[in-house]
Amino acid sequence: MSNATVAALPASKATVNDQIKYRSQAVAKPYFVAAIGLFIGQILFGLIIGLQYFKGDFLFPAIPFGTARMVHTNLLIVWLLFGFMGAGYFLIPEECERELYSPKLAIITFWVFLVAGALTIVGYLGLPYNVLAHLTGNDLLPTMGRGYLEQPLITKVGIVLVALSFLFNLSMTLLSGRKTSISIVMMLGLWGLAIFFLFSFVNPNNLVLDKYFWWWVVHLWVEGVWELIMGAMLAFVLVKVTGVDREIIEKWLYLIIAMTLITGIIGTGHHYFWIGTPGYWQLLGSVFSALEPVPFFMMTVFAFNMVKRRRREHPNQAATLWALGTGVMSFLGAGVWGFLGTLSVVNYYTHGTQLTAAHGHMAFYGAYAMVVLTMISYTMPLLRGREANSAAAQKLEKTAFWVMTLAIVGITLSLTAAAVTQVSLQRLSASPLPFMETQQHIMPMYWARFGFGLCFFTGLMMYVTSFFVTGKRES
Amino acid sequence: MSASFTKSTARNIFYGGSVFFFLIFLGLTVDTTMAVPSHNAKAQLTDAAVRGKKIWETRNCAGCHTLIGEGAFFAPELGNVYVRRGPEFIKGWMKAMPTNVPGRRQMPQFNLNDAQLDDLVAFLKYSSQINTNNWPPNIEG
Amino acid sequence: MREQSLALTEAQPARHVPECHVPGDLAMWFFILAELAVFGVFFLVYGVYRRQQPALFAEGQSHLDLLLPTLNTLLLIAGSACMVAAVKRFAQDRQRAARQSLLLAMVFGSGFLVCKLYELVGKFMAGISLSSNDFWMFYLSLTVFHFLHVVLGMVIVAAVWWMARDGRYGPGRLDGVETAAAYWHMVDLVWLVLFALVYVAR
Amino acid sequence: MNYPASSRLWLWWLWLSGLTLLAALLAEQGLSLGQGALARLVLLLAWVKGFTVIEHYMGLRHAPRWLRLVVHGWLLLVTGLLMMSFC
Repeated sequence: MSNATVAALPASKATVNDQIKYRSQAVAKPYFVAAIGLFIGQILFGLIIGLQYFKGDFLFPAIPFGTARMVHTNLLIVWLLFGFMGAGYFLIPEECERELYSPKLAIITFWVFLVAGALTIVGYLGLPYNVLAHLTGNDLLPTMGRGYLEQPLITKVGIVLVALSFLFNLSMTLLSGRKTSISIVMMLGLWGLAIFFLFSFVNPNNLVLDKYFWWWVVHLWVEGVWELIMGAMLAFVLVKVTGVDREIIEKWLYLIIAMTLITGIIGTGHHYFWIGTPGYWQLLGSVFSALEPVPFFMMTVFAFNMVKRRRREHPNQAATLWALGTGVMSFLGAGVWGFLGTLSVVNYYTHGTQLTAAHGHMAFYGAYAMVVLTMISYTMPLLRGREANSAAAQKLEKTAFWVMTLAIVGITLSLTAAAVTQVSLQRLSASPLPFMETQQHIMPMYWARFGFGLCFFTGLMMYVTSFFVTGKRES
Repeated sequence: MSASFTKSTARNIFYGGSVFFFLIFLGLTVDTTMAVPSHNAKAQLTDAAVRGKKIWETRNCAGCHTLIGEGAFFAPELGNVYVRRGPEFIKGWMKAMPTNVPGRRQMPQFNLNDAQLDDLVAFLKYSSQINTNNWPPNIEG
Repeated sequence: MREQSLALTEAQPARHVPECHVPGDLAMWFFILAELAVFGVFFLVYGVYRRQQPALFAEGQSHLDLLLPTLNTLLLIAGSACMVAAVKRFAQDRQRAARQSLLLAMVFGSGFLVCKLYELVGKFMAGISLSSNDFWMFYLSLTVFHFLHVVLGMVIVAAVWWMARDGRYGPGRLDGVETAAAYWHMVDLVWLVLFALVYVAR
Repeated sequence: MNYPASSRLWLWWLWLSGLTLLAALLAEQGLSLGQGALARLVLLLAWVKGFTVIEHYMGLRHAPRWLRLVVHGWLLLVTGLLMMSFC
């Protein structure tokens, strides 16, 4: 463990990094590196399942679709969590104007989380799922086998412990430091994340209630507390790269997240249309979730406004690009594509089709992947001892931004076309086709989606390469 | 134009609004939890169905299938498969997997015994009895 | 927007020429617009459902008594008038009178809540719930949702009343009161449409 | 901003209360009116009252045009569409 501590803290190196204000912020670095590593893994498994959609027996029976998908979605969650945690360890000391309460605890937490995550993935791939469930105590408290929450019980408990250690560390830092709106919103979001994760331990036998509280994790995460984290991270980067008065950025932050929760909390109802819950959710879910695009739109306008009114030209232009991209893509993915299927009269036909997949891909990338990449783009140069990367590195990073973003647009459009076909043949038609027969008609769209997936992977590789590009920084 | 826009008001609206709407959501949750049994009066959650739910979960069925529209979109909807195909078909299907037809999507062989298959069928019967407000639009799911 | 942050630091000079002025804090206006949007969508969806099932809605409405809601409308309007009076009196630095107006607004608000609660309890006792039928679903979600807004309005007015103890509000320092008043008037405005639509328009 | 004289304030209060009572009376006795006519009349009264509240209680008559447009637009849209739904 001491090796790790030494590796993560540049203080022991010959030169002291003068780009970061507090030495302990350096613990963010391994978190970001791990996040990018897991991101690559997520995309690789995404390519596998993308391929299996049209070449059904690919890698069967070694890696069946269900297993590969589970790895794809779980890696997504875990790398985003690594990103959030890295962001927390960087952002909170800077905002609080003091060193982290315990850098050592942060490094221990990092290794525990990484090893536990890796073991879980190995378990998914190396063992039949029911054997894994049996070995890890699922018989004591059955929690596995539900989307995104497939982790074994011991992993779930581990996640809670890691989250507690992380939150303890940051909260102690915050309590004795300067309290800014950005840091408070960040902490509220992170605490909310941990609290709502506790509902992953709730798994009633009654399928309706099971599904009802499953959404308390999934929806209240991505359309609730995660948006606080996202807003805080975006606001932090905007304060830094635009030099706009913190007071202005913070009041907009409060207003945007207020709108998010006002619409998003009861907006959970858009998942309660058909799962055995009373009919009034069709009314409440439609009304409130119809307004969920509003805060995303405000966030886009906000980001562009702040950049337009910037008071300095920050040399890290790539970070600014990522910040603006987050605004636009989260509005498109979460706002527009979310709205497409959110009204109960439409959702009746689109529920459980590829439209959900289309929305999910663009929203997760546009909101959460991009905000973490924004944070990484801003902080990694600092953590590596320079204000910004060289012009050549930034150029490559910006190209990677466009390749990945356009690829996700391509994936979303392919899946939307797939959804239109699926809904018309399987749901709307007077003589509806069976599921598998409908799938045959969608094959070209799945080919296209896989092609865009390869583009995305190319973009990701360019992004990773940009970290190794050296060159002189333009003055 | 004169207008004030203060951080403290924005903050108060955030805290007040969030608490306000979360309390409403809690109230609705209480109402829903109480209404679920009568809304789903036809759904028989038998012991076999409870055991079947565990089989459904520990075989990661939702990794490929949807159940009442939730899960993965790789394989057919199973919330109403009991009605669409019937119990014997389901059991026969589970035993016949995988088809090993080249290029086609493959479902693993889970090696369930007869009692487990009965439990799984009981669970799928239960799920088909849930009052989904008439979803899906047709039997194909 | 940059001028706005300046506006709050300086006391506004007395103006005689009417000029553009947003009553209260802009943040509150964003909140008000969001609330209006929610209620607006609710009302329009009600309109669509009612058009599809006119008999069901007419039958449900025939069980609604008009006396209490009419009284409630009068109470809310009176409360709104008190809020206007309160702002005006703070502007004239008549602290005592202004705080009395706030108190009176809360009295009217409480009256509304009592009447409404009586009406709702009666409905619950009659076995009506959100799941009874489409009319009662709309009736309960709209009226209970609005009821909770009156409660929130009362909390805001009470907070202003409490903070007004040490003369925080006065000429040129009206933002807090105007913000609370704007919210209260919004709750009133929504009720006027709700009253007409759910109780009277048969 | 200019504040209305006290007498004006109470006049608006009387006006709003009067219209409310009128709507209630119409509903109690207006069975002779056509089916949707009463509903449309009552919604029209609601619009008049709402207009008064927005202009004189909320004080939006001194507000910037965008805010007036949005709030009045909201009221007009909602009452207008609802009146049409009773045709």
